[in-house]
Amino acid sequence: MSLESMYQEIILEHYKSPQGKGLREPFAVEVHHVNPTCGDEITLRVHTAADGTIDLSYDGQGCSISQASASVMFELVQGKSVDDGFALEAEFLELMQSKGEKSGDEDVLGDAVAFAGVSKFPARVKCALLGWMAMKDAVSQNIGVGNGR
Amino acid sequence: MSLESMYQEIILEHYKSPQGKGLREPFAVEVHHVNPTCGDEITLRVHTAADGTIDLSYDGQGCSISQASASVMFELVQGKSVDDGFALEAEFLELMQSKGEKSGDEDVLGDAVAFAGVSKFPARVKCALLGWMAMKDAVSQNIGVGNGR
Amino acid sequence: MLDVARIREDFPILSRKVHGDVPLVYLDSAATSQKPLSVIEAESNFYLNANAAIHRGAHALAEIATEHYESSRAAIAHFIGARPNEVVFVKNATEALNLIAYGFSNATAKFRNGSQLLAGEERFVLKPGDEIVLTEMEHHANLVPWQEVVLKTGAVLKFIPTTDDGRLVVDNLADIITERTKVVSVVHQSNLLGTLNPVQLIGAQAKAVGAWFILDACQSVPHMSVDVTTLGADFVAFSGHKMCGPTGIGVLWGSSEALDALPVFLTGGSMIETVYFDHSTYAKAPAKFEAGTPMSAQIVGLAAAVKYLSDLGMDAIAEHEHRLTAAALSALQQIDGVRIVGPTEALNRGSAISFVVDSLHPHDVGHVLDSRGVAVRVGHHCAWPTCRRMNVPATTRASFYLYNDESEIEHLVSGILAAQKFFGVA
Amino acid sequence: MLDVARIREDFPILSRKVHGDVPLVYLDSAATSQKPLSVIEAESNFYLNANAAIHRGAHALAEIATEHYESSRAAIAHFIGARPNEVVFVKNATEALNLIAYGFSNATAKFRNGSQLLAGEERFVLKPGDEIVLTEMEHHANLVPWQEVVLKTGAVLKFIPTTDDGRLVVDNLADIITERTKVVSVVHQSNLLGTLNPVQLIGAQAKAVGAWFILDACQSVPHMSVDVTTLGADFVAFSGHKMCGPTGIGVLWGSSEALDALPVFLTGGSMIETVYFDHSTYAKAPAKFEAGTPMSAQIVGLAAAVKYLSDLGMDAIAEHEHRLTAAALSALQQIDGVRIVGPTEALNRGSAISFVVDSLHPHDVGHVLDSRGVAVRVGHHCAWPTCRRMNVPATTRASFYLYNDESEIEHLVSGILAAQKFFGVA
Ligand SMILES: Cc1ncc(COP(=O)(O)O)c(C=O)c1O
Ligand SMILES: Cc1ncc(COP(=O)(O)O)c(C=O)c1O
Repeated sequence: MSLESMYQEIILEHYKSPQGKGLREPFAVEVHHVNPTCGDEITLRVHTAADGTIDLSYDGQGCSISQASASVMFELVQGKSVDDGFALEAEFLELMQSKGEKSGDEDVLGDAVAFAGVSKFPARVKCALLGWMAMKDAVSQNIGVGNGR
Repeated sequence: MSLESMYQEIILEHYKSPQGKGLREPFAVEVHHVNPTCGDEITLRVHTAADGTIDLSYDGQGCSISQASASVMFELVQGKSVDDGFALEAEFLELMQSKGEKSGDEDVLGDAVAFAGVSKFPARVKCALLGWMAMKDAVSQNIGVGNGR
Repeated sequence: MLDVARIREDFPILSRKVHGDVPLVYLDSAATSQKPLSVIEAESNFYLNANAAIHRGAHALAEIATEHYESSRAAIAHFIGARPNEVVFVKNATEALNLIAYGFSNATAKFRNGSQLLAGEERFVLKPGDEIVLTEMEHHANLVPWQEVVLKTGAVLKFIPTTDDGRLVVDNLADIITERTKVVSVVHQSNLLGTLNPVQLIGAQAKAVGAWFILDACQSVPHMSVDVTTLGADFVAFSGHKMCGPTGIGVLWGSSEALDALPVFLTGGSMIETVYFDHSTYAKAPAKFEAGTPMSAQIVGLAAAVKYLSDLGMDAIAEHEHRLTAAALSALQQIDGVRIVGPTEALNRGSAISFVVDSLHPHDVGHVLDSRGVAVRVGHHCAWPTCRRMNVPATTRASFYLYNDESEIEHLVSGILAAQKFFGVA
Repeated sequence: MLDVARIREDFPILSRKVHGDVPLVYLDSAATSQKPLSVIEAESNFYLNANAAIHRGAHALAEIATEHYESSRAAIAHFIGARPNEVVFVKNATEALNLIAYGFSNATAKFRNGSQLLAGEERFVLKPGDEIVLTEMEHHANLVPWQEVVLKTGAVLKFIPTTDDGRLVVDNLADIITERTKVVSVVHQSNLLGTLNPVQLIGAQAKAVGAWFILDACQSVPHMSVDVTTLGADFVAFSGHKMCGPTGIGVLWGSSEALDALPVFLTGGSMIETVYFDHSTYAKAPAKFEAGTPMSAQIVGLAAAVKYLSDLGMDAIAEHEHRLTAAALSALQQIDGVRIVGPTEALNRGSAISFVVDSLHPHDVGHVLDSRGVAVRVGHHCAWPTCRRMNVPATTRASFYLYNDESEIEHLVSGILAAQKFFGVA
């Protein structure tokens, strides 16, 4: 397993220039998620607009995978409907749980398919999921379907 | 290891006809000892006379070894001085901890040397010591040297 | 039908001699079972190829170890019909039962100290006079922890009584398990009497009054097919070493709901979510109950054990033991002066058979048997109050497992006859 | 001088490859050590020849097993300068530390409930405002259990602070450990920073105010000669798996006086003196703390481990590690952008070396190292508050043991350089 196949160029780019990073107002719900095994953290705010689209902001610290994945998640989910956001999360989760068996549908997941290689490293899967889980939790709370965690 | 070498004839005789069994009055101290692994029990009373000799009575239930040993202990210790009683106990304890290496001094221990074979069976050593430990505890309490257990 | 001769080849220790040259007849599996080669090798292989700290490493070996660990959890869960995240690893059943008992005393202590309880913990707070119902045939492991809870909370113990032939009296359960009852904790199959208890019945009454229902399944899971989800229990405890697994590993099963609500027990590494100097938050079950470096090799060994048992088939094992039990019960009862302590018929009973021999103390019976290579256990079998209830100071217990056969019953019987002869009581 | 090449032959796993064909460089022994063949074989041989329930049987095999068990206890006690009956077996150090912490919360709960305390237990009762002193460099295992004690008793935590280079500030101990202090519990050698703490000094102050003094010796006993009786401690805890022993076994040492007074923790079989339905009395230490069927095979394995270590000599092992540590510290500090978290000199420090690499997250450093076969640990190393205190979110940690050699430091260094190159930060 070469380093390059896990750390695809696109991941390193997102890591160096994360999209949408920085907390913003207004927000309806703020969540704080951590990866207890390594201490990576994300704070994520959400505000679901009147038209049902998701407005996100986030900040965090952690490894290249967790930071790049949060950035990609932001790009994909920001401005989408709740249903679309959740569908993306489900699709990404499935990719991450595939133990390297799946490569992901680029039409749906866009840059997120670059994380396919991560799914071979169980210890890093949690990193890749951190931002997504925070998003799902926050949006769920915002639309009142309970604590998604 | 033959059964006969552990259960010497003399042990079986004491088991069938225990000496001095049955609780008597008056007494200064009563102790109750158990073997927690098998539930064997002995209740032992002691009354150290003005001349410093030990007056014992006891009752109990348990296996042939524990009952015969209590009977032999009674024969040896009853009416002896505290010092002599403790010396006998020390001598018997040494024999029991010898793992079959010692045969015991018959001039000192009398019938108790019959228990030499028991010392090869760690699980049974506690049986053989039950009565002796109760005696030591009770006499110690009686003469005020604290709880001997 | 089990091919016992074949099976015995998997257990080299069964071919060993004792006291010089006497062949071993091992009838003490209710205390601890022997281990097949596949289990011994699974542990060794883990150390030789995969050992690393699990769940923590970012390196290949740590991932291999974690994969062994979690796939073992899945296999063990599957064996008892459970989901992996409902299986908590402990060192033995005793720890499992204490873990639950501490749930109650911890919640109560926090409550009384005015500390904030976590969601669900209030369901474990005991008030003075609250009742804990056990049976008169509990192992010390399911009795003493509750006595300790009583000392810490002021709760009260009650007991479902036992008949003279070692069955539970269950016709007036509603009088014993009442609105005051907060906990019902019961042995599934008695290690002293052999009795298989009607746990669904007891569980139904526990649920009817809203009490927690706990099963000590130490003597059932090794010997019969057990699906924990069908027993009506919130928690089920058992030990690996009695089911062909290694020493040092036990299992606490809990429903997700129960495990989520239960307060933490051992705390430290691996069971946390976040830690600050002044407070911490905790992971979800099962991690929240698995503080510290786990018994990884033993967990892998236990997974090998459940594979071994499953390959033979738990129903085939149960049937085999049932046949041996029936034969042993009848052979023992044909000996003059021998009395069974516990049910005298093989119906609803396991293969642990306690008995007393008139005028002979169990220690002496056991000693004569041992001199002939027959390994049984003597004493109160960690159920001392039950011995008193049955009016015996102690018993001799023979117990059978998948590797025992009829010829060993004959050795047992001739050993008892020899003991009677030796001590001149027959 | 250790003959590392010879030693490595005893650890077959060290010759394995990872990720296909990359040789393993195992620098994660502070998390868990590898096991020599003699330890693996001791466990297997126990199962193959001696396995039976200990302390209970009246049969030959049970006596053989008990003999293994108790002679192992004697060997392990001897290794730390202790008497056998001062050695309590637990599953890991986390359990040992919890066992002590529960001594306090149990005594307090019984006292508050108005239950009678046993002799000595009153010394473990905590009142609101009583103080528990820890350090700013505790492993979660010696922090979270005390947080739980606080929630149950109203006691208060205080911390001996750490300097920026990872030493304890001990010049004003008398201001921290005062008459209000009931417990002082301190890590002997930090698993995150590597610091070897001046425990005699701290212990003297603890004794001066009459507080209990507890040592977490998880990272010292495996790496240097430790005589528990010279440390001034009442209790010392450590784990077998970090010292070439099996998983699933740990040790709590306590002075006889301390163990006699400490309330029981896990209750059930084997730790009792008498049991009735309504109350029980307990055995003396160590039995009183060893409820249930013990981890017999693991205890035998740990005895083989201490024999292995003793044969090499703990002083020789310490000297070997000291040399590696000094070399690694200097090599790491020569890399631009690498900063040691903890003491930068090998004086009074162990072989666990934490570091951060500028602009690189430890997870990424660890991943690159792993791709080159170098196994290190990344994260907060179960000392999360200590990471915050040191102003790092996490670290990369390399740790050395008796089977490591200089060439492995080179692999570590070249791996770090490769990570910097890969991520374009150097
Ligand atoms: C300093 C220290 N204390 C406590 C522990 C906990 O030990 P274990 O996980 O074996 O219970 C460890 C190891 O993880 C440690 O390094
Ligand atoms: C019915 C029952 N419960 C509990 C236990 C305790 O199991 P362990 O000693 O493995 O903790 C045993 C076995 O000793 C048992 O037979």
